Amino acid sequence: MNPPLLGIGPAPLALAPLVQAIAAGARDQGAVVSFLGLVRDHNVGRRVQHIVYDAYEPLAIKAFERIAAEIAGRWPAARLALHHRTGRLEIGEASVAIVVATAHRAEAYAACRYAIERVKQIAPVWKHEYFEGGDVWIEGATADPDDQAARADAERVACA
Amino acid sequence: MNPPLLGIGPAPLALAPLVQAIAAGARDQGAVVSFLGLVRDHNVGRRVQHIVYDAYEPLAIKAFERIAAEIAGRWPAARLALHHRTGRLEIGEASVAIVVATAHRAEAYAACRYAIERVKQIAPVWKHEYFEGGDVWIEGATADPDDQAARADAERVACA
Amino acid sequence: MRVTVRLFARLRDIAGAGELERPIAPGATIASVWRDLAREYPDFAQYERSISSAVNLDYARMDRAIADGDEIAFLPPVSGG
Amino acid sequence: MRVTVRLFARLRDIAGAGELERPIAPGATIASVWRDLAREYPDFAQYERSISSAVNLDYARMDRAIADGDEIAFLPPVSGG
Repeated sequence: MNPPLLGIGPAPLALAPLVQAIAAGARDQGAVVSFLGLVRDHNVGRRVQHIVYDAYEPLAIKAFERIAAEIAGRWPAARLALHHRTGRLEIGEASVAIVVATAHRAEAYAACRYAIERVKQIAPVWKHEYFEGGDVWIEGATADPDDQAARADAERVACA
Repeated sequence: MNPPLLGIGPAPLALAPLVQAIAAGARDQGAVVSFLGLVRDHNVGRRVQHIVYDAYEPLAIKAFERIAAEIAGRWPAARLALHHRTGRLEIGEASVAIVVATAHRAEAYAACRYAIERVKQIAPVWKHEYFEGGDVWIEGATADPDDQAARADAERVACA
Repeated sequence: MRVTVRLFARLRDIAGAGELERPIAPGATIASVWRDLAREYPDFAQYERSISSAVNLDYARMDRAIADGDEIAFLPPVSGG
Repeated sequence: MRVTVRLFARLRDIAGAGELERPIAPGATIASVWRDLAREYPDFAQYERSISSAVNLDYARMDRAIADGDEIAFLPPVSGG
């Protein structure tokens, strides 16, 4: 059985089931581009020990649905799988996995990049970084799905 | 045991072992971008039935080594795995798998895209397309690794 | 009338709870709930300009009117990915 | 003096073989081997301007001198990926 295309939760992430979910049986898709975000052992000069991800899970799923709808509007034939992990992650573990399939590679790269940019802008997910000497909540973007400037930024980065 | 980072041969491709090969134990890499090329059921109006890939395998490995060296020159911290399949592939099967890991995502997307562009330019691999009503050898680029204009094209597409 | 307030990340740490029940008056908005909380938890003040909010699992503006039983969420700047 | 010639894709189909042994004269280049083959297989002519060549597993220009025992490969335009 294939996993749901959009997901968030504590289970470790793996690309293979997501690739299977969107590309199995695909006959007209020639390109699959995937992104994995991994926990790094350092961040702005701090030695990171592990990360705990907090999320407002049901709103995150709705944000992922919104991202999927935006991608469907911009790249109509694209198929998307997008999963984010929550809870404690060790160095090297994957926090987010995104897989996009399209007919041609330019669109797959662009849509996959767009997806991760939008996750970072609007997904209600927070990184609690535990580093040598302390811990800190990372605070990035003020989430506003209707902020058209942010959305244009994501599209610009993805489609440059 | 991890697979070699560069490979060509008839075995079916899978992303997971390649991701494992370049990202396992990685502590400073935050982004992994992967590309899979799949056999599509149509091409310029022809209904494709299957593809047979021919390759000059030892020269292909050297071409992949060259691509890896170019990527190491342009994105010094990037790690690359690149495998191409040969022989008969059915619709939906993967012909090429590329995985790139870097510290940050922009570089991972760029280096992964660069790799596939260069594969298409200089890898001694040929697609024999069997379609409804006939078959044809697909002929794309005259392979010339020293063609700086082609290389610049690949870099422009990757880093736009 | 009461609403459920959901707090995340550092807002949860400041409040010491991820879920609160609070009474609301007629005409309450997300902003009025926030102002009440900011009186209760002075450290919330620093998020005045950077929080996002949601009502019943939809992002919503601060001037949005709320009703009995709503779930209001306050979201510090996000950092997923 | 002899060289091994490797042919791929449509060139192999035209020649009916992927590997040939051919004699070479002193001063032979990749280009002279190609010209000999093009006399033998007239359909090679259409690839005159689009082939690439390699000697002993390195891409090489057509004017490259070759030696006894070399492996010369002729590569039609590639289409991997």
